[in-house]
Amino acid sequence: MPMKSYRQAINEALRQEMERDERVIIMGEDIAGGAGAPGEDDAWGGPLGITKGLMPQFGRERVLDTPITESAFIGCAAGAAATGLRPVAELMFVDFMGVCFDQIFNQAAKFRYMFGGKAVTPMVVRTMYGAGFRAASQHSQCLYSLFTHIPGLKVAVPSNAYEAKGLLIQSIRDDDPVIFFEHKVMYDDEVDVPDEPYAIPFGEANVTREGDDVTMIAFGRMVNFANEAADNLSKSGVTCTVVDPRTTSPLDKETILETAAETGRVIVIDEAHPRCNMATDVTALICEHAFSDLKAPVKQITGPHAPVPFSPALEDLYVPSVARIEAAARELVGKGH
Amino acid sequence: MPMKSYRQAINEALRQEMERDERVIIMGEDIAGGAGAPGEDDAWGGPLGITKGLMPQFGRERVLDTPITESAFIGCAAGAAATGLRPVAELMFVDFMGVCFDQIFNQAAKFRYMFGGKAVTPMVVRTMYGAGFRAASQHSQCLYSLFTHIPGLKVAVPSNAYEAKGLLIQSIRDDDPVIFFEHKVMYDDEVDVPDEPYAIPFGEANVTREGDDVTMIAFGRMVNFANEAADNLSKSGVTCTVVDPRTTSPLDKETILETAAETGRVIVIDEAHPRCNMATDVTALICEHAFSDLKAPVKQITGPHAPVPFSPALEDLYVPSVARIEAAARELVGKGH
Amino acid sequence: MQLSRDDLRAAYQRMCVIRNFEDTLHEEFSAGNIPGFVHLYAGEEASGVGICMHLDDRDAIASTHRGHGHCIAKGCDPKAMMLEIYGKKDGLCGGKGGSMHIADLAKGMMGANGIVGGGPPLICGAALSAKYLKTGGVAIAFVGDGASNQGTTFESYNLAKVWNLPAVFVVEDNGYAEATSSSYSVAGSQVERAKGFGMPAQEVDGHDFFAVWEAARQAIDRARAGEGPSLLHVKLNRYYGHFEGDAVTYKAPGEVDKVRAERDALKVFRERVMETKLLDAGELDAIEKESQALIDDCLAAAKAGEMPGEADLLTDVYVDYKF
Amino acid sequence: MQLSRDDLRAAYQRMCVIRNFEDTLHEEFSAGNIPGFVHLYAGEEASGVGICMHLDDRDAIASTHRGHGHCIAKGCDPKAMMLEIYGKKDGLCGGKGGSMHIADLAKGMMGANGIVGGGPPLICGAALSAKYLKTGGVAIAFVGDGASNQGTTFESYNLAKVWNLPAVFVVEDNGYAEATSSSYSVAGSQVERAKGFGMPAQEVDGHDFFAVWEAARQAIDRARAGEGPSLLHVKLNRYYGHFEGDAVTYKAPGEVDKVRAERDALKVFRERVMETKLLDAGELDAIEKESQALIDDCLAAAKAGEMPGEADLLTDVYVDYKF
Ligand SMILES: Cc1ncc(C[n+]2csc(CCOP(=O)(O)OP(=O)(O)O)c2C)c(N)n1
Ligand SMILES: Cc1ncc(C[n+]2csc(CCOP(=O)(O)OP(=O)(O)O)c2C)c(N)n1
Ligand SMILES: [Mg+2]
Ligand SMILES: [Mg+2]
Repeated sequence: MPMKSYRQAINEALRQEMERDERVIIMGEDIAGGAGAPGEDDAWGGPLGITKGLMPQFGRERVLDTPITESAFIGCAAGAAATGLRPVAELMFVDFMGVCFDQIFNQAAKFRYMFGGKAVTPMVVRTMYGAGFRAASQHSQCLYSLFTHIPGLKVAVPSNAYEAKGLLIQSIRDDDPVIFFEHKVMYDDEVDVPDEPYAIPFGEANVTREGDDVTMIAFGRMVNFANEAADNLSKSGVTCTVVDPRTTSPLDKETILETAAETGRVIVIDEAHPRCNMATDVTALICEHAFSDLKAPVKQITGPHAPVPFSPALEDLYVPSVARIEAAARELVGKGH
Repeated sequence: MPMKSYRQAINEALRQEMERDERVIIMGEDIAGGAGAPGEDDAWGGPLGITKGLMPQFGRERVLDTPITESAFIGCAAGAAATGLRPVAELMFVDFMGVCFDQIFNQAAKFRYMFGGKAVTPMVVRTMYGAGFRAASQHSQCLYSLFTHIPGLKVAVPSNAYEAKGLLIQSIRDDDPVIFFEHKVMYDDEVDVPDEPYAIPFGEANVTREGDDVTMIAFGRMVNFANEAADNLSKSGVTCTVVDPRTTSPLDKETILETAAETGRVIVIDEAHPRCNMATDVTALICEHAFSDLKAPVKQITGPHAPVPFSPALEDLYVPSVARIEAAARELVGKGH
Repeated sequence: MQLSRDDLRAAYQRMCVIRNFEDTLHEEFSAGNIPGFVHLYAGEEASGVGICMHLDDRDAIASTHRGHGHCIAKGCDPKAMMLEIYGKKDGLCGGKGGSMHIADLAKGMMGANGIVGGGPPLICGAALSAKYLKTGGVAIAFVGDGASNQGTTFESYNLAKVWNLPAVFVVEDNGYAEATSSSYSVAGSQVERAKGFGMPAQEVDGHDFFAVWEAARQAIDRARAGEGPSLLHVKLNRYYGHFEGDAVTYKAPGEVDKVRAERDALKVFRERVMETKLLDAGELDAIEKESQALIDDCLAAAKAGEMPGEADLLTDVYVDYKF
Repeated sequence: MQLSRDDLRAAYQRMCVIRNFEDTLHEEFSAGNIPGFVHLYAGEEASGVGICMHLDDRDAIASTHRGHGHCIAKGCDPKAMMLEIYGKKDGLCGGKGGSMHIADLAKGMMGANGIVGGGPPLICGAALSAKYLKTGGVAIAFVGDGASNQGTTFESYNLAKVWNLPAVFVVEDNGYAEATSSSYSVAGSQVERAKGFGMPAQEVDGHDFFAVWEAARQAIDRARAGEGPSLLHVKLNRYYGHFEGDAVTYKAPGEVDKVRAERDALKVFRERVMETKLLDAGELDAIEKESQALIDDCLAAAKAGEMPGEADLLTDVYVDYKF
């Protein structure tokens, strides 16, 4: 299978779905770039080149550069989705949700329920999240827990290029509004990705490692950290199961509860701030429904209750590390009966 | 002590703090009402009359009616707070956060950290939350977990008139941005409230009932439901401890962990949607730090993963009930060793 | 294009149905028979009807919290609406939406909206669909004078113009946002604001069905012809409180009575068509009677309708979801 | 009011410092010595300096992601700024903010901002404080042509006018928002938009310090006199990419070179003051040298500065908090 980057995988998913279905359109700020400008058209493909090449292939009718107007164009995507299109809107950084959240959580997410089941709103919001880019407090947040809290939304958090392609294709084919989280430091990371289109169903976790001692449940980029920690630990005889839930909403409770029960020792790893996040969500789930199988307290590893700092020296301390995960695992195997 | 309603207590807290400190100003949509109109001035005092009477006493210089422009006036409050005032802005319903969240979570909440500790932003956002008012999906949400997730914000959720007065006075005197949640169905509920000003410190839980069998941790309106359930249960010999954390951020971890350990049987009650909410937050805390004291799984009682329905028949089924809490407690005392 | 006698009958019928619908809800609310927030459109009928007369099912409208009139004007079934407002199972939204969220997408009615300024972005989307799918449809956003200050509204003006969308923005200016006068809250003017975005705009007397109808015809024809968005500033009055229960002390004594007496949209229409001999008193009386009978029937059905139950609580959250 | 020779020296000095600061960062970024997103103000100096010349510490400004020039113009210490951009402990924000969040409230610099349109609401607040506390201060919001389409910006225009706040909105129109031309993204015109809100507004040549200075004088005097907000539409060019690393292929070949050659703000200033014999070549050369020396010194300090450490990570989140 060919190796492809997270960037290429996302671009390919968009291209293949746009080829498959005329109703799929994409919109966002400079997703092509060069609108109205005298120089090169398709100059950007988004600030990090993710959508590069789509406008030349599909034209400005289907690849719409927007003014800086997130409320209007995200709401536009919602309105277009409710009237026959399948828009994919790019919210450049999820940190910008504060200027457009209403159109996502009160409009798109609630249409179906408020309207008694008569609305279908097949829209996708692609957005960048995560720390490690030296992008400081307003361009480094995770925030997927805020969307996971909202009934009516689905939330995908792909952990590598293979997951990204399959989950984005599912997101576009899905009939409910989906928020698709892309980690900005993973765009160049490559794994094997099939050329043909494929959809990864929502709510079906991927078990990336199997072991007997500790179960690690991680999200997005942290899945790779957990895998690395598990591989290091195995050298010293500690074997771990690593679970990538793939989507935070819906959440694959069965796999999480089964794998938690198998080892009885669980670590939940979430890059986000510690309060009301996915680590608390999964920990609470396990403690309510797999309690009797637990041999030790569930350990949460998250970012701190502080904004993301700019200084590389601070940001490197800020993000959960493979070392922290390993140490927590070693501590856990010692604990309990 | 005189009985006062939640409405009166909030009004009194605002009045007393405005009398004490000239820098305290309040702003919001129709918090006076009648601006530019030919009829009665101070016609509203907010849609539910909470701020009635303040404009006549303090004048339009300190009681500012705003256009419908939440981003501008909430941001205005943040900017005014950073430049010497102590504004209290009313976000009429917390459901409207989607049009102004940026000014709260990226601006006010992050100034101090981003600016290296040089900013002080003493602003309060008063806002209505909660179901039971037949106000439907866009006027009935809880959403305090979203604010609790954000570092830099403090979040108060008063459970009755006494708490409301003391916590609002603390919110106004506090030097950090505070989001103050008022439950819309409690405005007419009365309890004893001292006439003189008093501040209730943040992060110090209130234990409203003490018992040996079950620990109930509840937020806002749900504290009253827990108290009622506890009183009913005591008649049949099941005694409960009820904890009102008062603020979700900061959170009084000590009291929660101690009272959880004392009974070993815990129910967390949160009116909000079930994902990434305060129930998961507190459950995860207990399961990580009081695990060995637990005799049974922590039980979470929350609203469902669905928008709030309009129909009274459905809304009455939607909100967690005293009966559900009692049943959960009875089930829990049967469980475990 | 001219209004036929059938058009006039239809227009009067819709205006009467709206008026009766709202008057009835006003009484019912006062009697304590309706829960929640109810915002009535009485007095503003000529706007919704004058505009929606130009529309059919391929056209979309986004309404506001004050949505009953827009729904009826766009062809929603008043009985299903009444059932919805009573929270009944057979309501237009199964009782889940209520007054503030009535919608009927099949009719191009994209919903009342509990969020002031929530509609304009959605209408950019409906207009984009119409343009992309070449349906010939147009999309109309109704906003109040208060909503005209919301950032989402301005952003939508700009986006609609930048993308040359077949959209019309209708500012229904009843002079108040809750208890606040538009003379206080609206800096500048609606028409000048629209021009700031390069949109054609005009002010219209919202008590005069014929003025609204003609202005709307131009704006909608322009949009259908691919000539882009424009704005109508419709000046009118609301007869009842902001929501039911509002004592309306902020208005001048007699302010509303004077409008009712001198410029009521239904009276103005009735006199005009009689003067011009287009319809006679008998026809008009008959329409009024039918309309009242229809609403009486709706009310009876709404009161008799059954409530939704436990089985309905968690349905309709998603098309499909692995709970 | 007239510009003294000292004023002119100060103005040229600030413009040179900004230019040297940005040129240096451009080289440093290309050399891989600076992390993150860096947006340079080179080419736009006459705007920030021409406006901030009228301000003192009671006056507040809110800047954008392209904030270095505004900071220097408002009196922030370039050395502390450079340290901040390098993420050092002694940076203006302790290394926590970086290029996009430089602020110095003591100097009335309310922060660069990572959110496009984030500043105008904050400036309404600073203006409200000045008005309420009667400091005589004014508040200025800088926004780009792209930010001029954000709802928060329009809302702030309206609120500032409704409350008659001592505010000035400065639209720095460099023709592009990232890779998008303002000819595409901005419907209507900045001046017409302002008039839509009843605000006085004028267009200014942002390459001409004197034109900016004079227009700003009028707007700021108006605000200080209690006559309310107004808007300046400043037309200018950015010399480098949107952010460092941008290849700028969307501009026409030679587009920037032509501006640099014919309308560069520093050259225009230099020629003007020499023509009019206000400053001579010697004085100007000296200022240029000092400025370059200052920036070399800042750079050395920034490179030598120590990084913050573990102990700094969790401080400054709150004034006080019970963790
Ligand atoms: C974002 C938001 N802010 C505030 C409100 C509360 N609210 C509901 S209706 C209303 C007044 C609207 O006035 P206008 O737009 O003139 O419409 P009208 O009621 O006059 O028809 C307000 C402030 C809301 N629903 N949504
Ligand atoms: C709310 C928000 N949307 C988008 C962005 C990404 N972004 C950063 S700068 C920029 C372009 C701003 O253009 P303009 O306002 O003209 O300022 P300029 O860069 O030209 O100085 C964009 C889209 C952002 N930071 N915030
Ligand atoms: Mg109105
Ligand atoms: Mg620009």
